[in-house]
Amino acid sequence: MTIAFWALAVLLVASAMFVITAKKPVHSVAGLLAHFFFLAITYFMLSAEFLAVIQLIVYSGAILMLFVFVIALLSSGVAPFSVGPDRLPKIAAPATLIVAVLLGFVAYGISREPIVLANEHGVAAGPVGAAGVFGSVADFGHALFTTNLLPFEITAFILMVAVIGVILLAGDHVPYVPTRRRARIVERDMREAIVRAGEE
Amino acid sequence: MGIDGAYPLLFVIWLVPLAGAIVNWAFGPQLKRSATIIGSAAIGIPFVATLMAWNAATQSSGAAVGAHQNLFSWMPGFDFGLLLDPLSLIWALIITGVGFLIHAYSVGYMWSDSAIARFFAYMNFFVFAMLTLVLSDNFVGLLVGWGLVGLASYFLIGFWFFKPVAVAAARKAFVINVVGDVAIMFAIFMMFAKIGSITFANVFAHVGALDGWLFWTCLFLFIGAAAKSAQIPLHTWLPDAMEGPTPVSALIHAATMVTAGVYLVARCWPLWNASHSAQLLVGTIGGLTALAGALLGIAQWDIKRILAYSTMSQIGYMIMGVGVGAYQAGVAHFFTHAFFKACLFLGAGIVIHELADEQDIRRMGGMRSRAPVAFFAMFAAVLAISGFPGFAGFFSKDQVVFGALEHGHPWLYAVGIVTAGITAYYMFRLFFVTFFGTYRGDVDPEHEPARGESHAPAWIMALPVAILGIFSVIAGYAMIGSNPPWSRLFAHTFPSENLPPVAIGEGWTTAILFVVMAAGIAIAYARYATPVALANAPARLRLESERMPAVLVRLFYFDDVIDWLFVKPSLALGRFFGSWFDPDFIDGAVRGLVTLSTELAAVVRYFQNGLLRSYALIVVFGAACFAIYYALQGTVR
Amino acid sequence: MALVLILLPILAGCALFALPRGDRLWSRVIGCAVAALTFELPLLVGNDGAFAVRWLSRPFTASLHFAWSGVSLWLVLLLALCTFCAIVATNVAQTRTLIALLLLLEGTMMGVFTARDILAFALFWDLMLIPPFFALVEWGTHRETAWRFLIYNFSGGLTLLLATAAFGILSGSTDVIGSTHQFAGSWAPWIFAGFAFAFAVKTPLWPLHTWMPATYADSPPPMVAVISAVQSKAGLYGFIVIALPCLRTAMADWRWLIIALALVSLLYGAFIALTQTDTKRIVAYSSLSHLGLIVLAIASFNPVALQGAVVYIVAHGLFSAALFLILGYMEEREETRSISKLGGIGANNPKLAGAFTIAALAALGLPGLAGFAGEIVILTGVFKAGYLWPALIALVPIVIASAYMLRLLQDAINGPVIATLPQRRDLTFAEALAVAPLLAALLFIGIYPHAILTAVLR
Amino acid sequence: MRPDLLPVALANYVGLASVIFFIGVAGVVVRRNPLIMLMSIELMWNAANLLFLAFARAWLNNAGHIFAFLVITVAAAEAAIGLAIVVVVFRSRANVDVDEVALMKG
Repeated sequence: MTIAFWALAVLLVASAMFVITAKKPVHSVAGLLAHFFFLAITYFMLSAEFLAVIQLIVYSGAILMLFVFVIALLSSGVAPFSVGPDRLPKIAAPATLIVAVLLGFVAYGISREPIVLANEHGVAAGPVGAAGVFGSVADFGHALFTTNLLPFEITAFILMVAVIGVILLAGDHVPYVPTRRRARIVERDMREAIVRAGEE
Repeated sequence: MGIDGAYPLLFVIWLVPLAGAIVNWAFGPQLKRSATIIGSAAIGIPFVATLMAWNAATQSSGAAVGAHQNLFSWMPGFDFGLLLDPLSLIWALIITGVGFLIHAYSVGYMWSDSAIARFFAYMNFFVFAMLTLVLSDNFVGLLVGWGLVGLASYFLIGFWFFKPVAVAAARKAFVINVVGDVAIMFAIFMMFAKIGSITFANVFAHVGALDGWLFWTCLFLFIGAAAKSAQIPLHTWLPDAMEGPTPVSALIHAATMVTAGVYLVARCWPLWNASHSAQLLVGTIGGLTALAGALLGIAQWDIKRILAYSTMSQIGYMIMGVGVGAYQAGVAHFFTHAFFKACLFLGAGIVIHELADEQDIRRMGGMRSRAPVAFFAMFAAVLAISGFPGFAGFFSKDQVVFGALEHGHPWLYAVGIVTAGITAYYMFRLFFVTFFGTYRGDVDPEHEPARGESHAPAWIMALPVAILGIFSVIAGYAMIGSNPPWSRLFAHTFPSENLPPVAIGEGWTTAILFVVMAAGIAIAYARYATPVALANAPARLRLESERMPAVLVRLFYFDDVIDWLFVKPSLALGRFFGSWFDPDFIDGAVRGLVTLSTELAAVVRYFQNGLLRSYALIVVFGAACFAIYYALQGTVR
Repeated sequence: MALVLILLPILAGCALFALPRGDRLWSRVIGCAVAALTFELPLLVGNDGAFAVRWLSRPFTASLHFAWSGVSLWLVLLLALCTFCAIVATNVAQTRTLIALLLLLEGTMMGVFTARDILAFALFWDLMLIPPFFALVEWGTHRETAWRFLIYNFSGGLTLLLATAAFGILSGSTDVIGSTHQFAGSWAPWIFAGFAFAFAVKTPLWPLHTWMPATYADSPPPMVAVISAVQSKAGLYGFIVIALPCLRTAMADWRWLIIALALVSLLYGAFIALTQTDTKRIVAYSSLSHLGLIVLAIASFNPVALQGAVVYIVAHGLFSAALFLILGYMEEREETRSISKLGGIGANNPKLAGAFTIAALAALGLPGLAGFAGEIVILTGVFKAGYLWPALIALVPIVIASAYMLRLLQDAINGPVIATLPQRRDLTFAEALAVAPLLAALLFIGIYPHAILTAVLR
Repeated sequence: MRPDLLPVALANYVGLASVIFFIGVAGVVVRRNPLIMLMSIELMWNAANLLFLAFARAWLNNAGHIFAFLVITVAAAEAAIGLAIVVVVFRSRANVDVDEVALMKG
């Protein structure tokens, strides 16, 4: 199991690196797919069977497909994804790296503290899938629909809001028309800018 | 009938001039020249009432003669009332009597001025204010009158408001008088704080309560008196005030208002009696003013300015009199001075009127034939002011000068005598240069005098002058004798004192004064009225004006020093505050705060660059800080 | 009934916006009627018109408690009178809007002057700053002035609110104006500092005055008449009804500072007024000087001086309103505010000159007019309280006042007629009507100031 | 393996999750392509999820599972809206460089 963990760890990091370094978004998507796949295996190893499956279905099946569709949609245009200079301060990348390393150490340090492995509220581990066994689908479902019913319902609400939001944002509605007043301001600003440019 | 206690005519005396002023002011445009009748009547009626009051007062037997009338409570602790006692009666008589004559004279003098109704409104208002001043039974009421006469004087000096010189003179007079007002105010604070009352009766009854503050109270009261009465060094407004119409100069700046300072000191005699240093101060200032006014009178060429300096000088006498403790002498000099000085001004007014507003005596001469009434009246008045025996000024001036010696001030006595000589010299100089010789100006004698389509009859100006001229001769006799009505009145004004006899008796003083005066007249005659001098008058006068010492021409530099000490620093300070300190320093500090916050905002703004990724970076950084904080806390624990 | 004083002008002001933009007649009629009503109401109603409901219970008790009595009554009357005169005098491009703003200003300031609860006081304090702001935005020449006015005064409002909150929490109730409640303790100096800052900005007191000259010079004349005449009194009113009774010990500890600042204001304003050339700025700086005198009176802790302060508050309100209205007339006629360009107006405009003369004379403290009554009683009290030198120094600005007021008066109306200056018509009936009540009141109070005190002392 | 024991020490999971998380952070900060930024955000969500699950396993408490589930839902919603925004921006500006979208500049 230790070997499996380290192998998965290497694969997870590698695929994640690929996601953020790939030139083309579609390659990133492929990397992310791989990443999710390895992650699902890790979840299995942590006895989270249901979530491992969800990970594959929801993330790999739904969300990544969405990414692919958007990429396809946008790639039909002619403009490149990135134009112009990178305006981020030069210090950004090294700063991120330093912070990342720092935090990594911190996190590692925190969790090296002895943690009491308690089993107060949980259930005993047992055969996969069976009720009353930690991480089983039945166990998860029981927790979800009894103790955590309200949060579960709220997720439904969140998703609905998201759907409405997406429709409002990307839906094909009447474009935003500036009021006359605003138009005047814009016009005045432009005129001033032209005058200023002329003076310079 | 005595006038002890309430006296209904008091309101007639006090308020009728105000009614006249209001009517003339409100309906001036409709009244036009009928305003002269209302205006004169508004002074004539109080004059008659005052005479009746005087008649009643002389018949009252008690020592304390006086009518008192409570009016209303102005503020808690500030109760207003009217008081008619011998002192205020003397002043009221002069104000209404001489005032009436001058009003009548003004009818002729101002006849062709389009704003004649306004003039009479102001004049009536002045009389009202002056009566408020002298009839008030408390210091605040006196101060109200004090301020209002200053206002009336301001209006009348600046009556011809289109003349910039007149406007400037009016402002100067007002501001210097406000200096006096606030000084009196401060004296009132002291009296209110120490005695708790502002009525004359209470204050004088508790002079002792002022203890250490007594001198300061007297000093501040006297600053007020000096500003109003043109005493050194607050006299500079008086000559400039001659920019007003001549009747104004006669009424306000000679007969009545400028003597308010004398009234104040005389009214507060219990205070001065209690403070010897205050007496010395007032007497010295009075003497110095008398001398300085006389010296400056020598150097002037403007007929009204000569009279202005002589007024200043004569008021110096009065102040010296009341200052040294010879109150009765000072008041007597006020009484006689009102007549002869008003006469001089009005006579000068006739001359000025005759010569189409010419005021320079170098361009006069030979006026004896052109203005005979003025000549005779002014001759009487000049003799009176010089103190010629038998004329009005003789009696009072003699009293004042001798009073100085009697109360132990030999130096002031000397000053008084010297000044009397100089007075005789410059008054006769004026008289000779104006009336003798030949005419040196260029106004056609056949020409109808002054700007005038229509004229008031000539007698309307001549008659008041003649009456005043007569009084310049006879007024002095009111003070002699043991029991005529007049002297009874004077006798009740102040308590008599038994003073030790002095080295030089009164007879000797009279003699010395006569000699000095005769010398003054003789010099004036030698310089201006000998046949030779008259023949070469233009050249001699020109030579004299060229050789006049600068110190006299520049009026002892009083104006320059005041300008240099007060006016210029104030303006400089104002400019410094207004154009640098306020906008740049104080407001600069405020704007500095604004700049500071703008700068701080600019720093923050650097992070607010709109780049999504930089915001993400900042979030990460913040998260890192938190994480590190908790991690360190963890390790410490 | 006090609620009517507040709500009636506010509602009427809002209602005026329903009138067409160019309306002149009806907005004036309604405005005058409302102002006249608010003037009459306290006189007709015999009692103090108290109105009170509980507003807050925690963290401290506060009430919507309004009433007029004592000093309040005079400020209410002064406010109503000045508003009336300002509305009569209003003659600008958008008369309706300005009158509406004046009514809103009146209503909010009624709230300040009738509030019996410090929290309500603070609320209306901030509200009363808004109408002048809009007036400055609409009619001022510099937008900056409006913001300066607002920010400066709101920062005062902020400290006022903080001090109010601290006061409420520490003493349990803010419903204390007019009661004998006193607050002392280690926080008292800080609370007092918060109140004093707000009041000093509004009055204004040196060195917090720099918002004032520009504001006064830039506002439309009717608005500045009300601001200078009445709104500036809110600070003094605050000192009298909040700081003096409720935080007596704290104020007593700080009184030397306040007296020093008051004296500096007195002299400083007077000296600057001596050299300014803008007519409105002269009067603005003279206000700085005159109001310093009132602060001096309050800080002297003397009942006589306090009586004088009330008289002078009313007097200053009357003459500064009259002066600003008259300067507005002159500016409107001659199209300049520079005294070097004015002159000889008196020759053709006797009514204008007469009104100006009376107002200016009242301002320079002529005996017989209201200003003198206030000045002499204040300084008598200050001297009686033992402040020899402050009383003596405070006399100097009176002399300077006569110099700068006469300079203003004479340069404008006296002297030769300036050829290039258009000599326009004399005051119209409405214009004269606007200043006549102010001048009449000045004369009345000058002759019989006791009338004010009988109400205050009751 | 005993069911209450982790396959490897918990610290290793924490380290792994933080490495993945910071790879995600770096992606957001460094890349200018909004799609890849969104994917990086997904990486971060997942790193968090991994921690939830690891701790749930360590303490044998399935509350972590519930949280992970909620995170996935929220992530889905976020992805949907994020992509919608990308589409809208692309429509109006014809390119999707996030540096060009700087209207929030103060």
